[in-house]
Amino acid sequence: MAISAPLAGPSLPRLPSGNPSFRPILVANERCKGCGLCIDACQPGALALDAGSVNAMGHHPAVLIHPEACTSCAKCARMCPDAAITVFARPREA
Amino acid sequence: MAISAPLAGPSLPRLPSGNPSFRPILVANERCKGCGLCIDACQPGALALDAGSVNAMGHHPAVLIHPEACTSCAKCARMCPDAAITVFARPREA
Amino acid sequence: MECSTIFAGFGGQGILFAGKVLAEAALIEGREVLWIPSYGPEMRGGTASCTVIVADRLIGSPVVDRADHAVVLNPPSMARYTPLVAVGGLLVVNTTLIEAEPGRDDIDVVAVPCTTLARNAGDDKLVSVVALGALVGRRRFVEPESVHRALEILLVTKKPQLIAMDRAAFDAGYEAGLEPVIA
Amino acid sequence: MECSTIFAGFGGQGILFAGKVLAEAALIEGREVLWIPSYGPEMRGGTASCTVIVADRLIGSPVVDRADHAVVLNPPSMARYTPLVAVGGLLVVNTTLIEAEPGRDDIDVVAVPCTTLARNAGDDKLVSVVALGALVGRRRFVEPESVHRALEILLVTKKPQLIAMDRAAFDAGYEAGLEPVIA
Amino acid sequence: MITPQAPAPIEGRTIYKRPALLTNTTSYCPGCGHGIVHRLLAEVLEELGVGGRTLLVGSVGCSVFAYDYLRLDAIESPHGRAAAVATGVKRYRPDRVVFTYQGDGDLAAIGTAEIIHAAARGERFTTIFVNNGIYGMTGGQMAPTTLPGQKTTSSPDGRDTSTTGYPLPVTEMLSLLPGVQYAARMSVGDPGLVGKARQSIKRAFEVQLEGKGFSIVEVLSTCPVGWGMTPTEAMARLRDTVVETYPVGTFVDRPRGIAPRLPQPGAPTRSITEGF
Amino acid sequence: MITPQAPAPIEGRTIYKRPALLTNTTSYCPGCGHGIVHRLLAEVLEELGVGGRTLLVGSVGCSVFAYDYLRLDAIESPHGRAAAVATGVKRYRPDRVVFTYQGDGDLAAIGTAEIIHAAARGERFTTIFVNNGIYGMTGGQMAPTTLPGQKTTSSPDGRDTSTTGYPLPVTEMLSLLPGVQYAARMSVGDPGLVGKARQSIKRAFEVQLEGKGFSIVEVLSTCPVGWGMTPTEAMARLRDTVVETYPVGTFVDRPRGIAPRLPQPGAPTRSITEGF
Amino acid sequence: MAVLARPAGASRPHIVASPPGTGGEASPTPDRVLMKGNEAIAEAAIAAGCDAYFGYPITPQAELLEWMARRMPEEGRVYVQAESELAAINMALGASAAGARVLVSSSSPGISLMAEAMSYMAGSKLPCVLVNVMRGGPGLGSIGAAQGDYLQATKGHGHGDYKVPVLAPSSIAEAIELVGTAFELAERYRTPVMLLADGILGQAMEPVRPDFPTLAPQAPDWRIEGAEGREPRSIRSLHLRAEDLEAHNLDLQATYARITEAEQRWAGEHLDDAEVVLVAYGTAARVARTAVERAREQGLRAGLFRPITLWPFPAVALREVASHARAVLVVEMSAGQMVEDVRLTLDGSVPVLLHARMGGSIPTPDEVVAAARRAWSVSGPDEPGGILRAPAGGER
Amino acid sequence: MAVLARPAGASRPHIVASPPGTGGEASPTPDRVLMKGNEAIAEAAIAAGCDAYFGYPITPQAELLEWMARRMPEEGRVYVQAESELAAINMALGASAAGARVLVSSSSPGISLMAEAMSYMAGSKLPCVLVNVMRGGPGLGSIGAAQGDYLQATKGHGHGDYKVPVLAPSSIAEAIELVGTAFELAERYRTPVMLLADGILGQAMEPVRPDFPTLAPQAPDWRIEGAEGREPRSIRSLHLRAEDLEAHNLDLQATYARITEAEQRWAGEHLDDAEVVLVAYGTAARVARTAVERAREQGLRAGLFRPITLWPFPAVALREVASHARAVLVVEMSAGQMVEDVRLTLDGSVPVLLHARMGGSIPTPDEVVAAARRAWSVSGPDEPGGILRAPAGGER
Ligand SMILES: Cc1ncc(C[n+]2csc(CCOP(=O)(O)OP(=O)(O)O)c2C)c(N)n1
Ligand SMILES: Cc1ncc(C[n+]2csc(CCOP(=O)(O)OP(=O)(O)O)c2C)c(N)n1
Ligand code: SF4
Ligand code: SF4
Ligand code: SF4
Ligand code: SF4
Repeated sequence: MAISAPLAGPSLPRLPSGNPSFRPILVANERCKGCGLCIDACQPGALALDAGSVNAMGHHPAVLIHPEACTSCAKCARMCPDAAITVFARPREA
Repeated sequence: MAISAPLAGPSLPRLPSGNPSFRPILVANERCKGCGLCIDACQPGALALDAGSVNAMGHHPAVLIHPEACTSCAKCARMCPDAAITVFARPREA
Repeated sequence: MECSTIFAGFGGQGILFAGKVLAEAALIEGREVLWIPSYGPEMRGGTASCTVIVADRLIGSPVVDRADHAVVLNPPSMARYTPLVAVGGLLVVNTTLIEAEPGRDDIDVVAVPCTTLARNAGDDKLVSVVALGALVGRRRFVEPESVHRALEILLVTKKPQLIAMDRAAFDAGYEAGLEPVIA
Repeated sequence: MECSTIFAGFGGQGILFAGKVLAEAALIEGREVLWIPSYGPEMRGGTASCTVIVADRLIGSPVVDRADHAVVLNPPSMARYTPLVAVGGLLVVNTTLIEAEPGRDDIDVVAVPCTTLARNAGDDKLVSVVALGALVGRRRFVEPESVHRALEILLVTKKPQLIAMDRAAFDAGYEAGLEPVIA
Repeated sequence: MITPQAPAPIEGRTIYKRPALLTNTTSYCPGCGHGIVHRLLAEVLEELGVGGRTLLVGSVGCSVFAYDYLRLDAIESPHGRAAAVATGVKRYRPDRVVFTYQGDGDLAAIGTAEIIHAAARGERFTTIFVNNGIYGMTGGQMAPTTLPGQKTTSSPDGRDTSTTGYPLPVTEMLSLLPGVQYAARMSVGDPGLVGKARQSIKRAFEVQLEGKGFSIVEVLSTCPVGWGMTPTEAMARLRDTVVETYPVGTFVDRPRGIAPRLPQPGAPTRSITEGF
Repeated sequence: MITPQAPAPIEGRTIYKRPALLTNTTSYCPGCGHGIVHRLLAEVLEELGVGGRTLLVGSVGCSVFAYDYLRLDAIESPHGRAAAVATGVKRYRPDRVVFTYQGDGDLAAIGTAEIIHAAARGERFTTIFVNNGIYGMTGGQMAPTTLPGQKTTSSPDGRDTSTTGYPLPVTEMLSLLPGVQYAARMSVGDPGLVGKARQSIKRAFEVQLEGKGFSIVEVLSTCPVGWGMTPTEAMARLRDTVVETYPVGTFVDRPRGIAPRLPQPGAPTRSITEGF
Repeated sequence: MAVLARPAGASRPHIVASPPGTGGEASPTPDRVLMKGNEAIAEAAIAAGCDAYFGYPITPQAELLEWMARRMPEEGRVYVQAESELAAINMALGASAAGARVLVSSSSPGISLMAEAMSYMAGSKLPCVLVNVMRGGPGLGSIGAAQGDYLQATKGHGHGDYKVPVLAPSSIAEAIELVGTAFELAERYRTPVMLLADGILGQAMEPVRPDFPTLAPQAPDWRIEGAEGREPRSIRSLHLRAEDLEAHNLDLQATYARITEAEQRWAGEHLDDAEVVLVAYGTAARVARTAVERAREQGLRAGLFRPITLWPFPAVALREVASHARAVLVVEMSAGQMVEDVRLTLDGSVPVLLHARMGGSIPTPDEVVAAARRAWSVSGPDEPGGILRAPAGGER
Repeated sequence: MAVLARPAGASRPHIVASPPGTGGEASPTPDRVLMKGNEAIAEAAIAAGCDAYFGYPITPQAELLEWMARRMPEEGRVYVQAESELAAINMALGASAAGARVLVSSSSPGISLMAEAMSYMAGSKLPCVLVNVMRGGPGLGSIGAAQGDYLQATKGHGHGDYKVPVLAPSSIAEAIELVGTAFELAERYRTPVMLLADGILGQAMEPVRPDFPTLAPQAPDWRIEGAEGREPRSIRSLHLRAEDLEAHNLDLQATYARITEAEQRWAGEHLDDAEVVLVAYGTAARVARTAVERAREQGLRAGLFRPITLWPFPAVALREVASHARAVLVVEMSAGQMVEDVRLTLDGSVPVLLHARMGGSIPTPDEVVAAARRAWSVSGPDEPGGILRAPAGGER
């Protein structure tokens, strides 16, 4: 199934490792089935599937590629069939 | 069941035997269950149940007691659940 | 002692009720009893019957291949049940509706105009109770008093006003049953 | 000769298809063959497997208690099916997704980065066909030509455009399977 | 004492006589509405001249013996399954006239799924649904169609709507289905209503003959025995009381443009994002 | 090559997290609407604080494993019989919150009679009816709810209305029954609709808690695998196409005075005597 | 202690043991009342603490439903007239899962419709008592008393490997007693139990004592009631993995073995010196009982072996009883069903003959006596297994 | 002559006889095609002139319905996906009464729902072929291959005294052949017939010849089509009077006797010198076949007796075969069902042992060999009837 979900492909920007900036979304990798509904729901386009990784179920999990763009609207979480997404509010000082 | 149907009772006028006058209704005795629906349907009240006779099914059959009153409207036949009634038109010369 | 009675006639003639009365009477006398009705669609089209077995010990077979008594209240019933009566058994015939002869000389026949007696007693429906009276009158295998008690027990809650009427009907039949009638 | 092959991996890895290809190839060679898939809700939750038995005479038992070959394309499959491989049997491991060691020295192991080869061939889904290639490369129990024909027969009506791609994937696996790879 | 009524000399033309498709005397209780409906069926099929190619799909109820009373080829169905049986018959013999004859216990209780799906598929047969509001054959138990408060052998204190619900509006529900080409509710409560019912039954068969789709006539009927009434009392109740719960008339006649509109949602349907 | 995504330092309050009533990862296909409905149920029961006394009456369909995903006592039902099973449960334990979770194959096909009669009796439980217009579990066959022309494994050329009829308007039919206190059709087509569905499910349980009668929420959902689409394509179809056949909204909320009126006969109902 | 609607004087302690032949005992005590079998079964269930009843009308069982329609609400218990037998048995499944003591009743065609749910209940280990007041079959058949559902009840009703205990009363008094037994077995072994009666038992009236056996109320610890403060629980028959389903089946089989070990019931009469052993249950057993008496009057040493549990079949006792018999005659109101269990039990050790009437016909005592004579005169079986078959009805 | 969708070269005349062990025959001819069991059964029915198909989706049978959904309309024949199994079987009842050659298919739980209608069809003498692709039970059970519905199919499915012929293929090629046989039997004897397959037969692919057996079209003279110019006719199972229903039952029983006489089918292998006779059908028989070979390799003289008709059970042949055997081992994918018929057949003349796996578990050849060894070493039965029971799974 993972294959039938939109693949961001190898060209997908890798996460800046150890990025210090605040990240309003936490995706539970082991629950994610890479269906892409969260990506579709995200107007600012902050999410993508990570073609570079495969979880224990064989899916490419969703990943937050533009933390700065995320408005914490929680639409992704609302659409997630696997309740894999936790959403946090941006702290005042950001 | 026959008992639960309205009984005309012993006071019921007997048919004038060998009555020559025209009789627009013929009740098939062996089919009649004495339910009385025809009697109910007959506005002129030309019909009654014959408490004096019991057919092979144990019912008191309907009988035309006032041939002269019958208008051949066929309402009795239309209500009869056992298709026991045949209706004839009054001949011109009557 | 084990003796079987078949009641048969039109629906509406109170066949099942008469059987229950007999069964209740036997029970009052502390006997064993089994009451088996005809049921379901058989009842439509207007024939009803029931079998009552009264005994002094456990009752085995519910099927009666030889009936000690048969009470027939209409022509079809007579045709059907007369052959089942055991030799020396009793046949109660409702002569109001049955003109034919039973045509058996190896059984005892009680001919009673049950429907007429019933109508005189106030209701055609009492015909079976009348017949039961004739049966008990001729073969006193239960006591008339037990039948009177039975009628009370069965009617007291629902239709107490009928008790007297039913007892009268029973008595009328009982009288008619006492002395032989030329069938 | 009767030999059994188990294919196992994620749903979406083309497991059932690879089994059909092998079965069709065997049929082309006039052999007896039996293909048994996993089916129904088992498939949900993303694991798929199938068993293919190829023989030169009537095939009896459909259950494989000792597999001659097992092709495992993901970690759970390796864990589950490695023990079933008969002594001297062959295990094809997809090293792209499986890092663990099979941990058996009484069987022949072919370690091939099937998913990588598949993606190079143009589609992750080809992973099973690559693995089939490796299997046939190492144990030539059907002819590669038969597999090429089989791919044509299976794809020609619905997806003719894929035939070349699949053949290439098979060949890539076949090459990888030819000479032993240090597992 | 039995004195058969001597047939009198007959003059004048015959206005009404028993239809030839009607045969043996029925075993129905005196005054039972089934007899009237049987008669109407015989009259209509005769009038349409299709009796010889009509197949009766019977049901289980007092009408189970209908094959003894109507001169038609007939097939018996398990209780409630007549609509499925008729589907099998009509699909294989679309050239035949096929109808089911079902009581309300049969159709509205155990047979609910079968009638709804036959109707939804638009099966091209006709259903004659005789609703007497009770299980007659088995001794007068409550049916889904029984009126609130009505006493039956299985609702001794009268139907309690708080535990058994309200009469099931079968024809209303079926009338929502596009596959239903004709749906009407009629009554045998008086000679006029009987005439109307006859017209409706005829129309239902016409719709079938046009190959349009499913047609059904619900006929409100009586069960004097089950209702504990005389036949005439039962007819009075049918006219005066039953009709208040079950309005009579034509609900659907699509070929003639009669059809109700579907219930619509009463609340806003626009997509909202607040209130999460 | 598997590179697990490192959890980042977490700041700020939590806006949304998985409800505690939701447990194991489901075995549903990626993007399956069942997951969303499960989540909403968990959220609503948690919000109402009744999870500990709620009984799930499962059905047979892809959701058959729901007891593995929701922290609720559960009973399995034979295919289509959940409404009867729930009737037995709720009648014996009126003090418990009882709901059935059924797919459209389960409820709208084999389970038609059971749902209609439970609703007609006004059984005091809630039904969550997940309508994805197809038999998912068995491999994507046509259901009574499948859209006209839709290709499925048992309608390879698309659903042919001339032989299989039109989509069954289950909620519309149920809304005609007085026993139904609340009936709505919702969708999981976008975040807003999901929010709305959540409100509706909550309302349905409130109606049950008030002991009013039967409540049902039909949730239009997706079966990406059965529809042969990606999850996102399936959602688009749900939003754009499916809703045209299945209007979304509240059909019945009797406590709040929302209810459709019964279809009325379109033809004269007066008793006529001519035309015999 | 349940008291009947109709007052019936002082009550006596319940007699548990029922004399052979019939379950009733002759007693001149006036405190008995006449009851219809269907009504007695219903009232007995109420006395036994039945919490919920689900049913659907069908002849010859209708009075059972009607009795419950009046009495269960009086008792403040659950009564639902379902829209079908299918719904009734599934309501029972639900109520049972919630911990209720449940009764369901129907007759042959309606019982057939319950096959799937019975299999589910067995697989889900849900107790329930199902009464089948058998009528003539196959199909719509007739409403007469018959025994054509023996194999269905004891072997093949629903799909999959399961069994349900089947109890067969032969009198109304015994039916009352067995209703209590049925609930006990159902709860002890967590299984559906079937009470197999017939149209005569259901429709007839016999005197019975108005004080019916009572059972203690129950609240099974496995029932579903909400997972408050504990792990959730699911009652189900689904076990997708073959290993799990086989383990589950072995668990069920172990229970069936325990039942077979502990619960075989039967009654006998004149067996000590019986040369011809008549094997019959229910109404057929009453006919056989009269036949045994008539046979003995005629000098034929016949005896009656009456299985009360049809499953488990009382094999141990029958083997013992038949070991010193010359022949065994099975009397059935079916075409030859129980005879299979008799043959499986005796395994060719004694000739087994069959007297079968079917389709609502009931054998007469005399024809059974005749069959017993023939059985006696049979030196050995005329075909392996020793089933004698006559061309037409009756003797087969 | 039916030709498959996928072209498959020149066709060969159909081989009627199927070699023992499996119904297929090894053949290097290139004109075979790979087919899934479910699809092969469906196509075989079409070739056999099936006029109407009614079904409902269920695993592991779904592909049969799906194949029909495509092919029947292509052939201009009747196809209906019913709203339930109950509806499907009743549609079949109607179509059959109208004279159609009808196929219905489902799997265990769905088959249970057909019990009432099957009884009606038997009682109404209506031909129909019902395919049961068995899965694990009881209840929802699993979707794995199992044989837990043997007793249901052969003895107790619906109510009343009736039987239906039951055919059990053990390969896809044989399934194709038996579909034709099933229609022949159904029409010759005016009875429903069951084809008893399992999840493996339904889901597996094997090579088959694309030319399937064909049957002549029919137009039975008893069918209903309208009473034009003749007396009306009614097809029914209702016979209210006991005399009539018994006569009807005797008529049915006479037919069953004729079928039992004429239609027992079986296949055997290595039976001439077999000391241990393995009795198994369907998929279990294929395992047994491999076990027989392995046993012989190990010097144990085993043989395979494979019933093809489960009812009528091939008793005559088995009695003959077992007469010179040391022991009989029944191998089932159920808890001990067919073993009853084996014991009824052998009547204690030979020890009968059982190797049973259930709930979707399939025995392995090696465990069967081990069981056969044990059977050999058993001097005699350890209990009457000689069923050896081991505590846990497998050997029982
Ligand atoms: C499966 C099954 N369940 C129940 C019955 C018993 N039964 C016979 S007729 C009938 C219903 C009769 O009521 P209805 O359909 O309203 O017809 P009516 O007799 O009132 O005309 C029932 C429940 C049956 N024959 N089969
Ligand atoms: C009696 C019976 N018939 C058929 C089946 C097979 N079956 C399992 S699930 C299912 C229907 C699934 O469709 P749906 O209810 O729409 O749920 P979904 O899987 O789409 O969520 C069917 C027919 C069964 N288990 N039992
Ligand atoms: S919606 Fe959920 S499951 Fe789907 S990709 Fe996003 S996080 Fe993963
Ligand atoms: S025809 Fe009319 S008037 Fe004459 S008897 Fe009948 S109802 Fe009365
Ligand atoms: S019981 Fe009712 S429906 Fe049945 S025949 Fe009698 S009156 Fe008519
Ligand atoms: S098959 Fe369809 S309904 Fe079932 S889990 Fe997959 S997507 Fe969901």
